[in-house]
Amino acid sequence: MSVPKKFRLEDTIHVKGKIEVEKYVYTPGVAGLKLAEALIDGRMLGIRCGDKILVPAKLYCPDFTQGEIVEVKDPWIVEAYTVIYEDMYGRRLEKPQIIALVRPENSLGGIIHYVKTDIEKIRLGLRVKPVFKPREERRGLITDIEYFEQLE
Amino acid sequence: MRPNIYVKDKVAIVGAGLTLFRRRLLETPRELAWEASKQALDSAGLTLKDIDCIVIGSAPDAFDGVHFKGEYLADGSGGFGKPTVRVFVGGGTGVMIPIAAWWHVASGLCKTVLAVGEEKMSHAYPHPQGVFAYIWDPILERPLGPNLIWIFALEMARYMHVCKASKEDIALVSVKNKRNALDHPAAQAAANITVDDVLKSEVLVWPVQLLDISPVSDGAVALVVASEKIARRVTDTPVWIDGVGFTLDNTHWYNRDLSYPRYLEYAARMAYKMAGIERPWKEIDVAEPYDPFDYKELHHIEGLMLARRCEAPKLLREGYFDRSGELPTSPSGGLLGVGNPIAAAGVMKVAELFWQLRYEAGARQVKKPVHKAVANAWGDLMQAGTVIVLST
Amino acid sequence: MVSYVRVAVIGIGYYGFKPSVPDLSFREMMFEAAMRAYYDANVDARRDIDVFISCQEDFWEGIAISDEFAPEPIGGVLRPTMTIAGDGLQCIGQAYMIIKSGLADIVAVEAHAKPSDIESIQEIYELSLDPQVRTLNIANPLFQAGLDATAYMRWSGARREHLAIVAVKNRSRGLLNPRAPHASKISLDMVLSSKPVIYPLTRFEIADFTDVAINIVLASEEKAKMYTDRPIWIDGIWWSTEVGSGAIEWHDWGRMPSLRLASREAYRQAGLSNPINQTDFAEVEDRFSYIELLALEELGLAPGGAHRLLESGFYDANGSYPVNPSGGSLAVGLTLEATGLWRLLEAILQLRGEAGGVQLRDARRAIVASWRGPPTYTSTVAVISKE
Amino acid sequence: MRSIRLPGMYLREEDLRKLVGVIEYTPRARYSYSAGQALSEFLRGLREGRILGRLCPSCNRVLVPPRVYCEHCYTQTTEWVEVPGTGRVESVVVSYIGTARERLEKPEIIAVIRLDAPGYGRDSFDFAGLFHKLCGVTEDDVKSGRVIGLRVKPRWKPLELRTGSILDIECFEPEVVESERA
Repeated sequence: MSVPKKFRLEDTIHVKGKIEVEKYVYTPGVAGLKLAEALIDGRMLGIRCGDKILVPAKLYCPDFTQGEIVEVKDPWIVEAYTVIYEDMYGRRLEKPQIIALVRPENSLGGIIHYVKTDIEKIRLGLRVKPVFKPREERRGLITDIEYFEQLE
Repeated sequence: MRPNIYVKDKVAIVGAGLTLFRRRLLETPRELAWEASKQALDSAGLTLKDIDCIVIGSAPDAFDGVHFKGEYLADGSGGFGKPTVRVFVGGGTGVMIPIAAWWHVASGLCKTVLAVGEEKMSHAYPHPQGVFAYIWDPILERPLGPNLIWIFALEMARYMHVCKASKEDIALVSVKNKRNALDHPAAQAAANITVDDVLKSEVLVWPVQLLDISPVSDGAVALVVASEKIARRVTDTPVWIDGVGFTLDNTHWYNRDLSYPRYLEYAARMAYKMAGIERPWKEIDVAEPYDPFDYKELHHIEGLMLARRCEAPKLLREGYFDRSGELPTSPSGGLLGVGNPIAAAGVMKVAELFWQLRYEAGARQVKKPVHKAVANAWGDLMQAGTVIVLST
Repeated sequence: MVSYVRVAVIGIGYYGFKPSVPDLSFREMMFEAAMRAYYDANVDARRDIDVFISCQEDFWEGIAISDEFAPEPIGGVLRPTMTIAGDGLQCIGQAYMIIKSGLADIVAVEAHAKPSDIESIQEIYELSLDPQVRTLNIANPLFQAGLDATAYMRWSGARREHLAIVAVKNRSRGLLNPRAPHASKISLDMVLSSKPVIYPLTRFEIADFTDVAINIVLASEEKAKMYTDRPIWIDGIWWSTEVGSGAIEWHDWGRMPSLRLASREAYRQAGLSNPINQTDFAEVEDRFSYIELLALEELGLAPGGAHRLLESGFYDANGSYPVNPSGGSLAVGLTLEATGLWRLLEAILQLRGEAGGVQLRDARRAIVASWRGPPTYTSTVAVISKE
Repeated sequence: MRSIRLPGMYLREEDLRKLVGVIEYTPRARYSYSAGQALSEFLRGLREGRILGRLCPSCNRVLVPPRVYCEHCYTQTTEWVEVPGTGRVESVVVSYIGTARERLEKPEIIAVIRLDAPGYGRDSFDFAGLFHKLCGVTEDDVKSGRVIGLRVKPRWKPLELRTGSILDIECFEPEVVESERA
């Protein structure tokens, strides 16, 4: 700029703003509605795509054919895990969160969820099962599962 | 403008599919994208395996309520281990999607492209209009508490002033398009209404009234775009993309004369030049000008040079733009009649021309023989012009 | 039929590379970068450039249709200008296609980042997750990085120390790079003894944010030769999406198929059969320490295991195959959608011999690989050369 | 495509309320926008009751709102110029709804003002202009078409209430009040 740039911080103005609607209301979707009903029942669904079963249930398979919705069973295994100690703003958590991608043993995909165990005990391949909330608290979301716990 | 066109390989549209357009649909955005894509692939007799590249288009992330909306939509649009990209020019996105699909194929780097437009506006509460509060300049415009309709009303008022167009003239667009939409299976706002109904509807921002405006919608539309070699293999009636054009005008819309969409004229000139069209008003057989508001169709007819400046209202009165007229516009029913899931609506217009040029539009088929067609979309702060010319 | 038209970079410009640029608006930063790039390319923005592409995302900009602000500062008013909601390197890919299609001879690609203007970056990351996953209220939306890191470590045999070496290598290397605000002299002990943030990653292993605007001008071979005598050629570029960000459960944990697929096509276009021998260095994704090693595996640049080669100094700036001689994201930072673009910028500076303190001795051909970051699984890979 | 039933399951608001698995989410996306060199100076000018523009040395147009570049000539603007603030109404509308489409109790009149300053090119397609509220005219004036072309001037807030915002201008108002003219 041929006019010298102002450089003192007090010379530059910053204006507050946002992009926030009051709230978003997300519909569950066609497959999601079936999944929601199953969760309330204490069950989990996947889809059969060819000779494989993928979790969670979606309307379509990776090859774009419509998948057949099927129920999946315990046990689940830990496919990947992490422990969250701090958020993006550098605030330490009081209690670290153990997060894992768990999948039914005979399926692909899986779901992301909490695993309730000691931090020392979490490892890949750990066998776990879902612990559901009491039926009256279930709302058809994956949080109807409170956490996954280690199988004996 | 120096469009600099030297294109050897032809690119065709070979399939199209869409979902219903409704105020609210049960499907998630990704499911909508899948439903439209699946149909488009089926109509071309192809499967996802046959597709090389994916082009996604969607307007503000703040409608669906997902940041990185293109990434979010990727799997529903076929992005499983495939090159996937999202284009975004506000409301102009709808026509930008097939334009981007065109260069994917014309570059020789992809032979087939699945081009998907999706919008799910119903997620935003209390009203999707709330999202539009955030499209404005955060420093100079947002403090005034603007509503989206303000700018369009300002543009319409200026157009009416300069062209001496009356509210009645403009309402005729709404009447025509909502009537055309009665024959469209996806239509959300089809109706037999009169000019009087429009003039008696709720005044939102004078001169804009409720029936001057397209509704808020959920929906998705997909196209399959292919190289000439593939197109000739999969269909006997490919629809060729002859020309593409796009332009953005400046951000400062209140520094511009709003009576004429110069951004569209520039984009149209680019597309016509590429398509070898010198007299669009004679050579174009059917058009889908972008019509989120009724005056906008007239504005765009003029910007596309299908009528002289300020002449569109008169031609409209004479029935020139009816389905049985000399230059049918929005035979689909347009955004006013079919609905306006923003990016998807633009693709719907291109899909309509695809069906018209193949004589597959059924009850919507225009009376005259058709060979060349043009569609446009428009967006941002009255800035974006995207134009596509198709032919058989 | 692939078009024979070759595509070259003829001009580069940038402004920023600071954690915060409070004195300029993002538009003014875009202008500063564009002005420099057009001067470097010796082009007149209003006469010579055929198409303008901006790469941005609404929620990064804080504007619901941020495309509105693209044309003015880069000279694209009333010209073919458009926005790609993607990483800057992906936009280079679009420009590459546009030139090959014959639609344009000269294309300007712009990306900018002003994370210092964003007050709620964590919540914005959260907004990019599938709504179902958001209900879990996971405290750090970058949790995917931890999941991938543990899964990667298992199959590869890499240990925490290896991940830490990446952080030490890159953050220290950045001390020589004036564009690396997050460089620092750190030791392996410092990394290993610091508290984890997202296990197994410590704060030294997670890249920080940087403000920047970058503009890169590309041209067809014919035009490139008219405007410059030192073009940098794009020999190949491709991108790939493994799964959507709403279907991350279907991701292949611990692997990056998107980098693998993108690189194979980019190599094919560039005629590379043995990339590690046919290129001289690479600028690859390292927004988290583990991803540099995983990327090298997927790019086919790690015969015998990336972590073992790393340990032996193979990837050091003075090693056999320098990786991230710029200092990478761990030193330069994360610049939102401009991240892939500065990786390309650093590689171009190397090939031009203009990299200053971080200049390598014999740099003729390079690989640039960028991932868009969580929760996406989209990556772009480019091969560039000076001959 | 015509005869097939299209996919898509329509939900009315009341259907939605009955569904399980619906997710409600409150977004948080906050920013602190850097006004930068040009707009910071402009906002400071407003606090002092002055409307500032930037001069393009190439086309001699005055850019209001100011920017550091002229987007048509693509040159840097060189000087600050104070413009008088007076101008003509370019377009005007009456808004009965607010930002989220709620009905307003009192309608607002919104206008584009073409300021008295040189624009771009001979036909002045691009002009120095502002977008603001209009006072001192009625809804009927607007609807009759009498307001377009009207000479207007800014009505400033009292100095002590100005904050360096576009709202330091309360609105634009007719230069000559209707009653005075008569």
